[in-house]
Amino acid sequence: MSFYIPIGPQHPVHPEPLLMKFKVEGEQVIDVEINVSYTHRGIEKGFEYRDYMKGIFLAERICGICNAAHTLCYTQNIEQLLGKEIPPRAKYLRLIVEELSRIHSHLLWLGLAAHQIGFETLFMYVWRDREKVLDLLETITGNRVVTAYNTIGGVRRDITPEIEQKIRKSLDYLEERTKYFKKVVMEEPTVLVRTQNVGILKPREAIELFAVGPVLRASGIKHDIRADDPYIAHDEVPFNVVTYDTCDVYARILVRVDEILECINMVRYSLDHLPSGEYRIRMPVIVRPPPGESVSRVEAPRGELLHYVRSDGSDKPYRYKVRTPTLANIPSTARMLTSRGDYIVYIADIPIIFGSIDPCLCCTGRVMFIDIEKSKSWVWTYNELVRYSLKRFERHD
Amino acid sequence: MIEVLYKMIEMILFPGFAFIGVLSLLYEWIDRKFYARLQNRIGPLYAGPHGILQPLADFIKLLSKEDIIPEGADKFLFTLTPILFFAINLLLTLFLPICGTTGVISFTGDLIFFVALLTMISILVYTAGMASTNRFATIGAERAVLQLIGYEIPFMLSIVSVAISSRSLTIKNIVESQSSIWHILGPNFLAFIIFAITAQAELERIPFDIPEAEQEIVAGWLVEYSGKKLALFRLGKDVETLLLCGLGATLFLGGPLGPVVPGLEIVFYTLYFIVKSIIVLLVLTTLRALFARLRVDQMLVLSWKYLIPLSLISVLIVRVVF
Amino acid sequence: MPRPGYMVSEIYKNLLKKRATILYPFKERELVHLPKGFRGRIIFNRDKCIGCQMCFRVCPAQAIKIIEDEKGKRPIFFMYRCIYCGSCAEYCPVKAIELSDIFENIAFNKKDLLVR
Amino acid sequence: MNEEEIINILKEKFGDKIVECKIPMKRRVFVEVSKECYKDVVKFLLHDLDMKHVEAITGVDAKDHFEVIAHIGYGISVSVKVKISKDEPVIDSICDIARGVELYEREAYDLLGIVFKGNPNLKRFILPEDWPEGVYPLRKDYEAEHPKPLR
Repeated sequence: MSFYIPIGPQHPVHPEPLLMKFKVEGEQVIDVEINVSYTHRGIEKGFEYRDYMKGIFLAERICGICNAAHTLCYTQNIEQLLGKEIPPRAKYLRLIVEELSRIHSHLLWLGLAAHQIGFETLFMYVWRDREKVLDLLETITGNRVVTAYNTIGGVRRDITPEIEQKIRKSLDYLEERTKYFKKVVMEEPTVLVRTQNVGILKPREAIELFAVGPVLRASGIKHDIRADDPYIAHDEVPFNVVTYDTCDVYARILVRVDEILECINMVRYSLDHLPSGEYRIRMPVIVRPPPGESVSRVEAPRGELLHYVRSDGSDKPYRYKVRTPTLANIPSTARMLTSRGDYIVYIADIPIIFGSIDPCLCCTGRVMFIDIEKSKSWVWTYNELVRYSLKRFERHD
Repeated sequence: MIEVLYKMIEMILFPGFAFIGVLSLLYEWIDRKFYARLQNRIGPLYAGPHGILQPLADFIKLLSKEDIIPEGADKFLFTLTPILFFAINLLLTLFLPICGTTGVISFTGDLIFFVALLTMISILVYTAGMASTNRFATIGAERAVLQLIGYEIPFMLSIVSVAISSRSLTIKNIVESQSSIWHILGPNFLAFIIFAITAQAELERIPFDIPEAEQEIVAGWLVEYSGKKLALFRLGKDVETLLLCGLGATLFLGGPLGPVVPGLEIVFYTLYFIVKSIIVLLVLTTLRALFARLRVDQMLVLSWKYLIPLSLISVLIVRVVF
Repeated sequence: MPRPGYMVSEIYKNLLKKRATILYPFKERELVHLPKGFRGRIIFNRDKCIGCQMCFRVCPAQAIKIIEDEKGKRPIFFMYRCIYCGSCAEYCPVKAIELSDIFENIAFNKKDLLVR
Repeated sequence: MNEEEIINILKEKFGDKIVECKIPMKRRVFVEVSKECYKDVVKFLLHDLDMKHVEAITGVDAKDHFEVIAHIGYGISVSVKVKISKDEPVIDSICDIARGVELYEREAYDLLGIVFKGNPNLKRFILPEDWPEGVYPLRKDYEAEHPKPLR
């Protein structure tokens, strides 16, 4: 007999607003249906109300973890429209902050994956060592996660020599810890047995379902935007694309851990070869790019991120499209979660398989400013919401 | 008459329920504090000095919470299971020799009765899950039974190998036979390792907390319980932890035996019992901090392919040596 | 060869190490990592301000309102709406706005979150 | 396989159906195609030129007509643009040749109302369930209340 389990919007391990309905027979998962429409914030419509300079801070809030990638993609998009070229030092500074936020995002994911397979100790250690990267980001950009570092025409702050010393010291500590975590993941049998040949995605399926980022590279396909379509300073800073070919959750863990080590070397290289000169070109406050359109692509920690902008000469973008990596990985997740033939998916594997694509649902959903009162199922407009909150707030003080 | 009264006091007060209740809360505090220290955290801190009253605070909080019975649930079984779960655990603690070589109750062959009731507790977990007609609870209950099949045989065999080496099935004789050397130092070391692993499975802790895997099926068979019933289940689980640590100490570390000042035997025996069972508790907590959670089928493979042959070997060794 | 219990030496080493958690709200407030350029609560220097309303135009969250007082136009900042991006401090021509390192911007009363 | 070669191959394969193409910067190609041969161009790019990867499908409401842009390609990104009339916004879907594109088309349908003929389940994807039918937020005529700051 089979019945449905909802791994719903409220779930202890996935604070992500999505509903996965699983058709289950005993312990085996037969079918899955993914529904993503819980927090749609209307960001694409939001862009059309903001001029270009204010759009940076909206782009930054698309995703809480990988916001350095979003601001980088946004500012690069506008610079392509304007046809302006940013100074080489700004390119290297952008690369440093992008790679540091990739380290932070991968370490966060590694801890979460350990938590999903029940390995609490590794979760605690990984998240303790992640504090080092967050302190670095806070020293450079002024805020732990929401970096607000890139702006149109360059970056907003410079790296002074003593910040550079701090970076190097923390990176040595991080490298040694990441190597230790990698050994733990490869040696600990309970981790191996929970992640090997779980959530299989064959290379042919990965290409066909347009998987992106570490999910694609864990299935043996050598594709990375930083190598194929190098932006900012990626053509000068050497790095090798990490691929594993066992196509399962174990490979995804190893891809992400190796990428952390790659990022550390990239940051060290760019610190050694940091060109001098100013880090920002003078831009007017209200930017009016000529009419036209442009596509900019960045390798976000979760995969390949695409921004498309069309401007009509005014100070607000005419249309701004954001395609986030998690949206691209959802079809392949559905494929990984259904058992076919001898490949069986158990209920116990659901959190780690879905977690292995490093889902960031807040990137994927974008809805209007309308608050749906689920219980009474009537629609409030934004003003009613404002009036309601004002009323309640007055009663409070 | 005085005899009955004396037995009543023993059962209620000293080595009985009140003492066990306090001790089990203390054990939960030690377990959480040590587990946190292993992970470089602090653990409970604000309730009482160093958070020692935290388990008591949780218990009282649960008592004050609302007690919901889902309408589809089988009411009688739903309310009976927590009470039975807690009662059996308390009853079993009376067998442990705390302030002397014999517990409050002891008769020849009480080890078999002890182990039979232990299996009874796992059956109760199944009825608890089935009584609450929640999807997650049914899956949790199924997993509990699957896990029971996995760890029950090695658990029994490790106890049997101790019984063989002390040539008796009563706890009193087992304790006395260890006055010269503890079982753990002799050929029973392998049996102790198997006992520790299967005790971890019986208590449903990290490598084997599959029936209530918080990440997969929310809270497994405990999902529908709240208020007083959940409080009883939690306290029952604490008492069960104390029970198994005490059993481990009695079978392998010689229970309350040790050099004693003639006048104050009871005090020394109790101290030895507490110290030895805390050692077993720390071993279980280290196990909890070392591993990731297994899947049910992997757990069965582990026990049928590795634990059972190992326990058979240990019984063989003990049979040859003694 | 996978070795069960690989992390034994690590977890016991941690037993002796100093704990990683900071008892932030009550005891160890000074251990919180606050670097020099931290973007926290806004500090506004009234006499430097020339009333050019540049901060009003640049603020992405519209958290600044221009009011009249005896010396002329001047901004007031609503900290409960501010997103701490630092644009106002950056674009202010006379550097009258500066972001301090106070990050506890919570209050029972909306009035306390108004930076004059 | 740089940008000029792609344009030359496309030009001589599809001839006058290619309305206009330009190279705004390195590794970017913008091609505008007529409505009939949209599917053939995408099929040609995906299989014959071995680009294998459709990154995204963007819907744009350009005042008097709709536009659908398919961004294709791993290294070099080719954007194939098609104009559709506003009163009859139907275009044949490329789901059968590129299975992973189903969610992008559902999103464009959900927010702009462009119907993709041939998409297996073209239903609501992103907007909440009780969102009124026929109201498409990303269209230019849809006026959302601009958020007024709390005072």
